[in-house]
Amino acid sequence: MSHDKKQAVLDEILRASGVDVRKCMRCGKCTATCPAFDEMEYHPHQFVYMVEKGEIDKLAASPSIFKCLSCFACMERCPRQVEPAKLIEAVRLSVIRAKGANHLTPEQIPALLDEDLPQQAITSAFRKYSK
Amino acid sequence: MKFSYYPGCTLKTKAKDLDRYARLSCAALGVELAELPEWQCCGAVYPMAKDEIATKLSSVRALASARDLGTDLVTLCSACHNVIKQVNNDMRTNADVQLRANNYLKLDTPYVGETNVLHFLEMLRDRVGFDELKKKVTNPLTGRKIGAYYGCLLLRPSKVMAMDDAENPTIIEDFIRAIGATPVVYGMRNECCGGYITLEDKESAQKRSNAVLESAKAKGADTVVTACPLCLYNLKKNGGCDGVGVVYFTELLAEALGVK
Amino acid sequence: MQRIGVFICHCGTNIAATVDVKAVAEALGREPGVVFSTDYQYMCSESGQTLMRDAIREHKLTGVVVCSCSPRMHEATFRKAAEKEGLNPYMVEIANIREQVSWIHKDIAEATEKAIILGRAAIAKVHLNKPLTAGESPVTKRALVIGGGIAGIQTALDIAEAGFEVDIVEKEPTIGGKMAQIDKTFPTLDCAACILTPKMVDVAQNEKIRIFSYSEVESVKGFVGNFKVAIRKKARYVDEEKCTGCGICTEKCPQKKVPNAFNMGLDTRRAIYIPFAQAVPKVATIDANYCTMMKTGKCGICQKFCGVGAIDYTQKDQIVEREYGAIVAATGFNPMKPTQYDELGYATCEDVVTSLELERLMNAAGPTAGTLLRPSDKKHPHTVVFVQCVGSRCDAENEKGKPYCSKICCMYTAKHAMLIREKYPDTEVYVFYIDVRTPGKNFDEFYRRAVEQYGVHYIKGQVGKVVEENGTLKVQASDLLSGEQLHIDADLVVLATAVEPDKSARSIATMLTASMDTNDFFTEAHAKLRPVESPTAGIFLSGVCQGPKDIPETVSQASAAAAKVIGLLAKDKLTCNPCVAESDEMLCNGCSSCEKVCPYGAITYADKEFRGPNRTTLIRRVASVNAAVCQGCGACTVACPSGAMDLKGFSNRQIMAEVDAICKM
Amino acid sequence: MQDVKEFRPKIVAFCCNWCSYAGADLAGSSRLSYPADVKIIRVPCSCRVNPLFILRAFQRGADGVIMAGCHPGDCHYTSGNYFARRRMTLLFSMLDYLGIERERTRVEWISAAEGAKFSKTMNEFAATIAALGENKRLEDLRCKN
Amino acid sequence: MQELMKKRAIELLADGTCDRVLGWEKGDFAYDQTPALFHTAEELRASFVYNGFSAANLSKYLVKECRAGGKIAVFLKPCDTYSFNQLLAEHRIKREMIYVIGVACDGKADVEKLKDAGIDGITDIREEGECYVVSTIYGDKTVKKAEALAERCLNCKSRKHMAYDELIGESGEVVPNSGRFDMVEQLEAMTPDERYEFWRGELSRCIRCNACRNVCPACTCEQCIFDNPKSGVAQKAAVNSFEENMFHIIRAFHVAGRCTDCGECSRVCPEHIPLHLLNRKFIKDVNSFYGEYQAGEDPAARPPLGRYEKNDIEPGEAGGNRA
Repeated sequence: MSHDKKQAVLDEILRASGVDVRKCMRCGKCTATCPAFDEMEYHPHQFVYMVEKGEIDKLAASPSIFKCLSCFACMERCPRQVEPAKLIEAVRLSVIRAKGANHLTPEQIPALLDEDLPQQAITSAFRKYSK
Repeated sequence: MKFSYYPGCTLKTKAKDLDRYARLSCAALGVELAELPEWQCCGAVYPMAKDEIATKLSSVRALASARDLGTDLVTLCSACHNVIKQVNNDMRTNADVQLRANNYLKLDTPYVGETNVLHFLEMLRDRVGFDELKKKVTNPLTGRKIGAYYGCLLLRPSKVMAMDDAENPTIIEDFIRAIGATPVVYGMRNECCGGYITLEDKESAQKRSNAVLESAKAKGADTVVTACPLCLYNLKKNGGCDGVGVVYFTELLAEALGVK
Repeated sequence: MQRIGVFICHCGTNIAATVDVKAVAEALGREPGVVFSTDYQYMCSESGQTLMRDAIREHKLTGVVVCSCSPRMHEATFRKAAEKEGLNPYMVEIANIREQVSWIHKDIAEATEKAIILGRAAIAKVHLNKPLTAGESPVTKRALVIGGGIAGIQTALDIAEAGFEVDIVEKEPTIGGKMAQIDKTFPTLDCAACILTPKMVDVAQNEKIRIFSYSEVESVKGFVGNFKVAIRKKARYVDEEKCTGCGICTEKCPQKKVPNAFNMGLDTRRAIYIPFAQAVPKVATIDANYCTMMKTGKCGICQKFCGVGAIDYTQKDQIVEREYGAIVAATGFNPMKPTQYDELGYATCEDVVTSLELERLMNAAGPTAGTLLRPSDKKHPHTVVFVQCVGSRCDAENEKGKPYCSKICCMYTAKHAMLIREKYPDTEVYVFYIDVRTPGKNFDEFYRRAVEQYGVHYIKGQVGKVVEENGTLKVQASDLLSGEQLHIDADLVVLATAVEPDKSARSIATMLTASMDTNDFFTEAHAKLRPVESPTAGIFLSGVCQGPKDIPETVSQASAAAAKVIGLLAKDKLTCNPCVAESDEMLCNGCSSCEKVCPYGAITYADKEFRGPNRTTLIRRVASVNAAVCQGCGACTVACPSGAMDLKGFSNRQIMAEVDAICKM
Repeated sequence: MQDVKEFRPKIVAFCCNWCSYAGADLAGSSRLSYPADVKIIRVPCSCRVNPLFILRAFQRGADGVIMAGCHPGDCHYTSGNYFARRRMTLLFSMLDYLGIERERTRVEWISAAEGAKFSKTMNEFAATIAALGENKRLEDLRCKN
Repeated sequence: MQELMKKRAIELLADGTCDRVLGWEKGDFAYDQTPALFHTAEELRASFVYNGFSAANLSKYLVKECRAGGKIAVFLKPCDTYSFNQLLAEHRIKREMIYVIGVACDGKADVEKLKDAGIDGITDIREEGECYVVSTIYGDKTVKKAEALAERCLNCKSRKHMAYDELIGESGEVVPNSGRFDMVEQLEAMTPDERYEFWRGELSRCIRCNACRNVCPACTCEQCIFDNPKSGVAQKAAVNSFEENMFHIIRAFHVAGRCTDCGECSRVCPEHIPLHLLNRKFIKDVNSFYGEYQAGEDPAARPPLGRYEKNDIEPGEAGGNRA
């Protein structure tokens, strides 16, 4: 990605998330409280730090962006009101908006279903995985 | 006592029990739940990005329609509640969202967050009153040891949801006491069950759900109650913990009121 | 007509680089009444002052305008210099052409023009200045110290040492404060009681010091040198004079289930109690909330057993009025209750404790007699997790926590970790930190010893969740350096919670008219140069009430506050601010509008006889201002519709003259 | 072409000695500039500011008047700024009622530590007044030169 | 009514309750009554008058009378008792020297309105039900009270006496929604330009006769700042628009929180400037910013400018751009 384009993506992420990454004091509470830690390659505090450093490419390429459970625990417990979940969401959106590609397609769904699975799960997943 | 009621998609399909027992209980409690006409799916997760407008519109429609009816809006599914309450907060406090949503919807009267959104539990606590509920219990669940499972969506973000202390909540415990059972407080009651990740990563969902149920079991719970269909699914399907049942809180309510 | 001298200071190049000082001197020299005008490199220097004094003498100046830096900087300097030459100091006015002109403007023409206008305004004011003389007020040679912790104790001892009387008002039944609850002190690890209790005894035995324990300040009136304070001695239902502190009552009292606040509620005490063995005064107190006799009128066992007849169930609160020359706030702190951080389990898990609770659990006089046993099952913990910064360093928008660093936690946690490892080498100790902050003599060395000698595991990261399961605290935390999420099975979790000012501080500050910051710490008069004084004259600050501090810092500040108090009490008289309000009796309507807005109660009314028309006399109610009490805010001058009330040094005419001069261009 | 003289507003700033005047000093020592049109008059407290002074300033040709004092709760004299706040609230409301531009008068609470706020406030206010133009509604032609 | 009052005044003089009575007497014209002191029964019989033209608020005259000593009886209408209380609160009069006779009032006629209705050559006025019967040299004319009452009486705030030693006629009640702020609200709803034009139109007529000040029961300063050469703001006559504004703004400000809204200022203004609209603006603002406050209701109440709340509204929030 060119420098300008990268900057534009970064700006867009910061704007869409409304997160001020400079507020982070690197305490690691977000990562300490994250239930999806084991599934993530980059963890909430790394999202904050890497966005601050401008390392969007790595984040965008990582499956981590589809692992956040949106449980809001990191947002609730962050002592600096950084709200990492919003940042993860914004990175994810920047990826799926740019690619137009979906992490999950309707064709894949039937294989994943079982009879008890509530709609809610599918709707949520679609919201999270696709545009 | 009359409220507008937003059931949500899941309550019409896989989580009919959550809805049915709520309606039966309300009848017993003298609460009228008037289902909103023509409600649409809330989307199940709150769109956090500041520039997401379209995904919030179905919630705004529901909110505006409750406003036009002049009633507070009661929700039951945790996910719907979370989405609608957060969107309502945006409509109240975020001028940009307010403007753009109204531009899309072209309502007769622009919606600016007038509606009061109540979770069914809040309605029980703040409008009916747990003391009043207790008086109407005909079949107290004496001796039952019940763990409240809040999950994530009922309480967080606490500034917006403003239902209870996000880290040390009491609303469901007070509810359990009101229906005559003994609440069991356990550490994982406000941790995530795994949510929609179950769709592609069962293992992860199982890990989360097991942790919740084991925590409840360790504290001696025989049953765990939830307000969320997805939580129920995960805990039941993925958690599978011997001796701990998972039910909707409305089911116990209906049971205690003798209308199950 | 005044004869005014104008002096333009270059302030090196600070002013002269941007303001054409010669042009200013020339322009102002042409103003009516100005008989001398010059510029000089440094007016505040010895030679600059000499220049001014020479001019006053040679040109028979009646007024002086110095165009220089802010009057907050050198107004006093120039006034003193003028006074030495026999000119009333209040005939000197400053035009601030540095902070308000040269430092903020770049364009020389513009800056010069503004400097001239500000000079003209000052000249216009001086034309209306009148010589003012400061009044004097006496000084009551006694100090009040509010709070009897180590800060209050040290301040009181130092003041008494200098020969002045001191009263200590302490709301608890004993002095000693938080330090009395602490087990050992860093970085020397000597026992807190061993160094504190001798000081407490010194206080008790010092003839100059009077302790009002179990007492609170009720009201404060007056001003520097002349405070009148009402002290509420709360009823302790025990006659302090008679009680010998034998403690028999505390053994016989049948009400045994009172949470023991001294031990942070970790054990129980009786309804009649002496907080701890070395309490000063060593006098029993009845806790009326729990006493069976007080609640039901039936019991009376303590009275029966008291050999000296000290028990008095009918005792009432008593108000004592005392006069003071100076007041020291030493209201201290409390560690925050971490209930709102229940992801860490404090409210729901017995074995999650605060650091101060741990102090009691480690203390020989504590609930476990010094053996570290965890509260739930009284078993020895084998894995202990410390969590730093609970409630400290939060974003200002975060309603739960405090935005500041509590300063002492890093060090006491190192101490705790070290002590546990020393006493129980089989115990693993983890400390989760954001930063380890150890500035202070021998402090970092101390922390390193904890790591290197004692093998304490310091982990950069935070704890995200504590869940109790079958007697084990499951700690989920981040290790930022390894990028892992840790899961530790702990037996005890210790939270280093934020230091917060005592709840009583806000109301005391209001009574003292002392200002506070948004965190309810007292504000100092100057952050760097007057750190132990409140901006309100005669009010001094000691200890954590001004900001988080450890013991050595508290003691230094306590002594510094004492030195300031001694300096004040050593004076026989205080010079008052001469810029006070004054009522023109001929114009006064006696309507009381001014009285209602005076924060100092400086205005009184009297019926006075005046000459009426046709040789009659008439009696009118008129206001008069007590110049010693008036602080010169001017609220009354605006409340007065008739213009009878005016402020010396800032009179209506003077301010309007400045307005006129500024607007005239 | 006619030579149009650039409008330079006259602005009087009443500053309390303890907070806002000190804030102005801090703005100065931090080199935070604001227009030279702003001239400060030091008063002991915002409660010393008489509505007469404000009208006087307008009469003598001021185009804007701002009063700055300690933040509510921080008054050196404990209550002065509270009284000042009520007085100015009523006065400003009256000026507005008489159809005099509301923006010509302003009250701001600026502490001794808020040099940046002082400079920002004065810049803003000067810009507002410059945009409003000359004070015509409360002018005294005799005082114009 | 008039005869009852006269009789009672004579009794009070006779039994020593007072040595003089403050009331109204006929002026040059029937409608132009003036406040007067009556020392004897004869004086009372000769010229005491009380009717629809007895509009003057007598409370202010007590300031001077209290200095002269003795004991004064005074007739006060309900609205005058508010001024009376306010003067007491400000220690301008001495309660023990004054015997207050509260008199009922159904409003006073505005002679301008009568004249506008074509009634000239007025010699007397009397009330008959909802009408005034005005005697003129051309015979009696009847006019509905609603069409003849002064504005302040149409919007009467209270028919209740706040203080009295005895009553003649009945004391009524405080009028809950008097409508006295309607005009203020109308002005507030205008654009600033419209308001400016309105007030220029009004205040430019001011001839600085000082009648408003001299009649005002709140303006009892020993010396008014506008008369005091040492005050730095003295002005004899309003030379230009600024001074017109200045005088009226400062006068309104000086009586803010003290003005009882008796309406005397507007009544006596020879140019018919609605000065009461300035005072009412402050009263309305005080009510809405700091809670309901009626000067003169309770002499012990703390005036709005003599107290504060920590969360008072900021000056920037008041007024504002209602364009």
